[in-house]
Amino acid sequence: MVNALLVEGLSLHANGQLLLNNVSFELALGERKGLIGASGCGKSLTASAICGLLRPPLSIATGQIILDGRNILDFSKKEWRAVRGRHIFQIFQSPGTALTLAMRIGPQLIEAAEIAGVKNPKMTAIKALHDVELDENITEFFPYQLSGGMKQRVLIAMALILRPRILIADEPTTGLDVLTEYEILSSLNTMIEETGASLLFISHDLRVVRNVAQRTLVMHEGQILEETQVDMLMQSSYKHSKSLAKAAARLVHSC
Amino acid sequence: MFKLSSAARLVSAAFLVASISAPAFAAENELTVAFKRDRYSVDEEKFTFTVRRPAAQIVETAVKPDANFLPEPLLFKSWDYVDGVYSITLREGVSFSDGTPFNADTAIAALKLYDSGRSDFLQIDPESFEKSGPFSFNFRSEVGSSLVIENMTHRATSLFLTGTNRAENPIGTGPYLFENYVPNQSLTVKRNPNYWGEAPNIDKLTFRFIGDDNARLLALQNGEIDIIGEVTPQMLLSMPQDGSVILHESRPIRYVALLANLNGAAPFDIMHDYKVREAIAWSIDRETIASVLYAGRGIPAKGILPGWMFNLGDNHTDGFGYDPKKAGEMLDAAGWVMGSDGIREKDGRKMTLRLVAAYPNVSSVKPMPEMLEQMFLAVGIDIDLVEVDDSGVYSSTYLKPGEGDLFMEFASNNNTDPTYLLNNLFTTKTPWASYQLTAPGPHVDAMLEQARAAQTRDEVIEKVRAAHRAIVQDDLAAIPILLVPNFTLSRPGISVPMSEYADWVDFGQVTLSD
Amino acid sequence: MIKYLLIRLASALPTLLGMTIVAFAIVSLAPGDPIEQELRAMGIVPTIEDLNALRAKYGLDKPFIYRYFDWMSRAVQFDFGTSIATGRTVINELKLHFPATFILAISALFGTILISLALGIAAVASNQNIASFLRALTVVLVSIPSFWLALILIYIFVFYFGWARLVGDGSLRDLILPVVTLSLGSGAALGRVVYERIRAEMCEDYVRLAIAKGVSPAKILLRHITPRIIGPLATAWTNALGALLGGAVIVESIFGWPGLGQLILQAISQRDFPIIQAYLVFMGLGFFVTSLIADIIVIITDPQLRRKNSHE
Amino acid sequence: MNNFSAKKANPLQKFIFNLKKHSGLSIGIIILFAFALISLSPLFITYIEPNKMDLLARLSPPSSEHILGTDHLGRDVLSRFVAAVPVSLGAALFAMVVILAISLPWGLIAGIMGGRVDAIMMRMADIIMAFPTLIFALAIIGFMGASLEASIIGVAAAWWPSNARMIRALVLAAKEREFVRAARLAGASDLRIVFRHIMPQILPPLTVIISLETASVLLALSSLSFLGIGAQPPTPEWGAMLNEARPFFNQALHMLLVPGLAVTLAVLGLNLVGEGLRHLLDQREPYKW
Repeated sequence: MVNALLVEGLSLHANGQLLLNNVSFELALGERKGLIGASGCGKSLTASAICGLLRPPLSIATGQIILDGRNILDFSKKEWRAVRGRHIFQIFQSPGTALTLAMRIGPQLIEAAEIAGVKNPKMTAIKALHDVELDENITEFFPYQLSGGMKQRVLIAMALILRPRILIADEPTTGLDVLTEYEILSSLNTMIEETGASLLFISHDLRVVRNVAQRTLVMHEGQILEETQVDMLMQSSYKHSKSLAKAAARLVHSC
Repeated sequence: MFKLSSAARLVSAAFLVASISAPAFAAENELTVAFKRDRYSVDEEKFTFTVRRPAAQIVETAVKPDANFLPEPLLFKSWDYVDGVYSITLREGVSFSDGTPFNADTAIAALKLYDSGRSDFLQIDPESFEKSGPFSFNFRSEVGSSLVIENMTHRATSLFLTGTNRAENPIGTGPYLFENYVPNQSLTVKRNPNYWGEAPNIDKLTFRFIGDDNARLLALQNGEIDIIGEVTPQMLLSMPQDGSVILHESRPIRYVALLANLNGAAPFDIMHDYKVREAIAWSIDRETIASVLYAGRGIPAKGILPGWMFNLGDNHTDGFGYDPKKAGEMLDAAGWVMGSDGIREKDGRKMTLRLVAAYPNVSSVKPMPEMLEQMFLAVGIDIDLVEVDDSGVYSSTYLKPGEGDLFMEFASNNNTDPTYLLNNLFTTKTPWASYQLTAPGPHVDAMLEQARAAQTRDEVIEKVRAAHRAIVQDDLAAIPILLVPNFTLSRPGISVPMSEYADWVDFGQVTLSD
Repeated sequence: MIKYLLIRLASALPTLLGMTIVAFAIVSLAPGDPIEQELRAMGIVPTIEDLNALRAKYGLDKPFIYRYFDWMSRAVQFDFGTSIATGRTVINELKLHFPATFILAISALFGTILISLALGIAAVASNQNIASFLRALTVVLVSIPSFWLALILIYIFVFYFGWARLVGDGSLRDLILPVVTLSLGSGAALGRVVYERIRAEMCEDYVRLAIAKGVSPAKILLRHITPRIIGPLATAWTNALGALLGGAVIVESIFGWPGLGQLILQAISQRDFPIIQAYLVFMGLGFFVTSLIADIIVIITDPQLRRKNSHE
Repeated sequence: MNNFSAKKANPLQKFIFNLKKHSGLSIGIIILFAFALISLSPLFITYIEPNKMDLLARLSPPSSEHILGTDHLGRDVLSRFVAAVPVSLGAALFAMVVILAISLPWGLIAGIMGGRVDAIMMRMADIIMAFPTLIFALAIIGFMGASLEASIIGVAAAWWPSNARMIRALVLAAKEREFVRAARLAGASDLRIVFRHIMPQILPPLTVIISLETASVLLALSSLSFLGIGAQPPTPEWGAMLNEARPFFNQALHMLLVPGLAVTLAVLGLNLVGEGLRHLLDQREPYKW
């Protein structure tokens, strides 16, 4: 298996406080992997660190993130820009605010298509919308005219256009109803299948992770506890892993 | 609009250059004179106000003041006053700049204008004009005044050609012609080629209006203007001493004095006591003030009218020296004893005097108020200093309601009528209602009434002399400080023929030596 | 849009009316008799009857309410009476002085916008050290009083180098120093606003997405951030016009620039009531119009507002 | 495991740490502290009486006798500068107190009552805000006659409406917070909500506003004094000192520099403190691109 991404000994500080402690994991080409943990355990921080989106006072203390054999933490701003979008892309947990409010959907997608360097940006954008089962006339809409689920699908369409080698999805279904959640996840699956990207799927909800990935990382208080099969989590020796699995089971049961 | 006007200026400048370069013309000499305020008004009804300094180059008066401030002939060749009737003989061979001859008809028409104005300054009976020849006529004063000719020396009484628009194109007999006027910015006049009198030295005069005192001085230092017509003591203090700015002065004429509130209600009643007024008069170090301010050109004053004026003489008043000890004793005698904080008090009341500075504005005397404050503090008088840069506020907020103990004024008898100043400032019947509180009382009223009713000039002067002594010595309604010349400043190479009265400084007769 | 404008105008009517009352009252209730002052300054001896006649002529003898309604009924026809000091109509006086102030204020506004954008964007875009320096510079520039700055500029450029004139003739070359004086301070103040605005936007999620997409900084600024901040900035800039008009009073007096500032300072010292009243009303109106323009820009740049207004 | 839970720093250490991080704020505090010290210094140091004239030593440059030189009347510039600290800063602070005394209740009442009361109160504020502030202050001074008191009143009259608007905006934001709503639903009285819930919330941003507004008020007051319609001579006040210095700037630059720098530094101090506080309150950091 070839590594698409290798994270080694990543530690993160803010104001003298250690937030990520020696995080290491790898993601193979075309692999889909979950990253679960309780809220505030450092999942989103890990994602931000990989995408170079940390802002002060957060800073990386030690470790490396290897992409294509190069440590991206050493990258200049320009090199980062070349990597983002086409190599690594992230969709965020807050679709409501992630899209630029003052821009129509069309130009925002076309902008992505231009970055991806496709021949016909407009057609590519429309095709991507179709792929996530959205009508093409929403290119004329502003974000405020769309529902939360539609916005998240626009983000997935954006990922489709960019065709990143690694996609990080950070809680893409948070705050959405179950039906919409299902639609989003299937769009995401479509996207991964079509582009063959590696996926790091971040969630606090094992139930959701199960829909997209077989293996998952378990994070607790800034540390990776283990990497395991999603289905094996119930049998984990870590009590935090177990409680995550139990919470998911209870939710399923109550439905 | 703004761009348009500058474009127009450019075009006219181009034409000017073209017209000059065509014939072999002697270089035009031009002069730019800066004044504080634009007093040129275009309101026809207010035309008595229009002929201020700049416009005075276009229109002339009937008579002008001579060195002794007596009227001397200008457009009037001679005059006579007998039993209430004035007989006038006009100068012949004079014409208005549009060619209209100046004669008895046009002169009468011009003088009659002064009755159609709101303010009947000359007090001529308009029905009394009687033409007695092509260049002579008679008239009466409607109030029986013998001082009508004296009042005609005021530049506000210039004679216009009637029947034209005086606002937009004033036509007079003067040495200059109206050329251009930009309100609040500049007024330009050019030489009248057909002037009846001695031709002026300067071909073109531009009067610039620059409100800010410092900007006027800086502009002169920077070579942007040639002459400053209105000079303040601050400007003289800060004037460079390297010869780059030249000071021109007249004889001392303006007085700086403290008018005392003689009729004020509490708390402004301290000045009722003559001893307090005298103590104040003795506590002013006039020599020091004179040496520091006005470039050392002012002189310690014994009165508010200079001795040379009307041949009044210096000896009818004694003046006050500088003797803080004597001042202190006088205050002690008046019951004002020194308190522990260095301020005198009487019956539990602190000796705090409000000094309102100044008429016409504080910049005309600054920084004298601060200097006086220190001098008064030295004899135990606390000064509440109010500086006013607005003669309207000065008179309506402080003077008229009597809200002050001492009022600093910088003014002069800018008129050849010897009773003019004293009558307006120190009588209970003053037409300037604000000045009720400085009137010493009926005895001074009577003196000035007699002076104005006197039928010979000598008699007038005699009464004025007595009234003046009463005001500045015996009653101390005015505590004199300095007598100051009239100043102008110029760049080097300019000689300005000065006059004691600012309106009579003749900028057309300026000589250029470079 | 037109409907919105009409609503906006109608809702502003009480404010405008209140403004005229305030403008009229401030001046009319002030002490100081312009007539007497004028006569005294001329050395003219009026009788009581003369004074009363002049007061009646300028309507100064009537009660306040009567004078207000009389004044308003003429003011709506742009007749603000006659200047007591000069005898020209007030409208004429304003026309005479307005162009100079207009040019000064507009140039200063232009300078302000340029300086604020330059300082703000440079502070956002450059590296840590330059950014701290620029922000320090901004705070210092904001703190320098304009009149002091003017004097220092005069000292340097008029006296030391002799590059500029002090009392010009109102040509464009004489505009440079006053405009620099006016726009440095307000440009810095607004540079701070620009900086804060962009910074605030840079904390937003949509910027994070744009970065994740790989969009270049210039494009993020132009395409994503600009439409969001242009409305608030337009409001700040037009509000700055008010400050510039206030500052113009000081700067015009120092540089002898023949504008409305000179007119109003002189009018205050001469108690020239009609001028002061009209000046206040015009400043208020000018301010009102500029804030209206700002509102329109805000609506045009905010799709949500634009839609709301076009559908209403 | 324990090493990543925060070590509890004591408050003083934390404050000093914050000051180091916010160098602008600390410089601002140092400047204001220095002005406070200077204004108190006459209690310990004997200065030359600020109004005492030495007419023979007019316009003299800095020397051992007159450390900052003398002015056009031979008064000591240093002692006038020192004597002006409580006057200039005091006037600005007093004006700010007046502004707050009007705008705080105005903004609070308008924000809390809402509806018609709010509309009417804001309309009234708008009327005054329709005039450029300095021009409105000028008009008020024209009404009252030039004096320091008149300029304070003029500035306060022109400045309160915008402050009232800002305070109202703060109140509205605070009112929407969950716990204020909860308190309201729980039947707490308006007065209690104001003092227990709203005031504590708006106080920090209000501090920022006060600091920045005091800076602009100080600038306005010194501008008016400079125009000769604020503090009246011989009162030592920086703007008035600059007004007096103007004619002499070619001969005695020190007369111009001392009060000018004083105003600039004081305004700078206030601005730095205001800006610094704002940054302390808003800890959000922008994304790096």
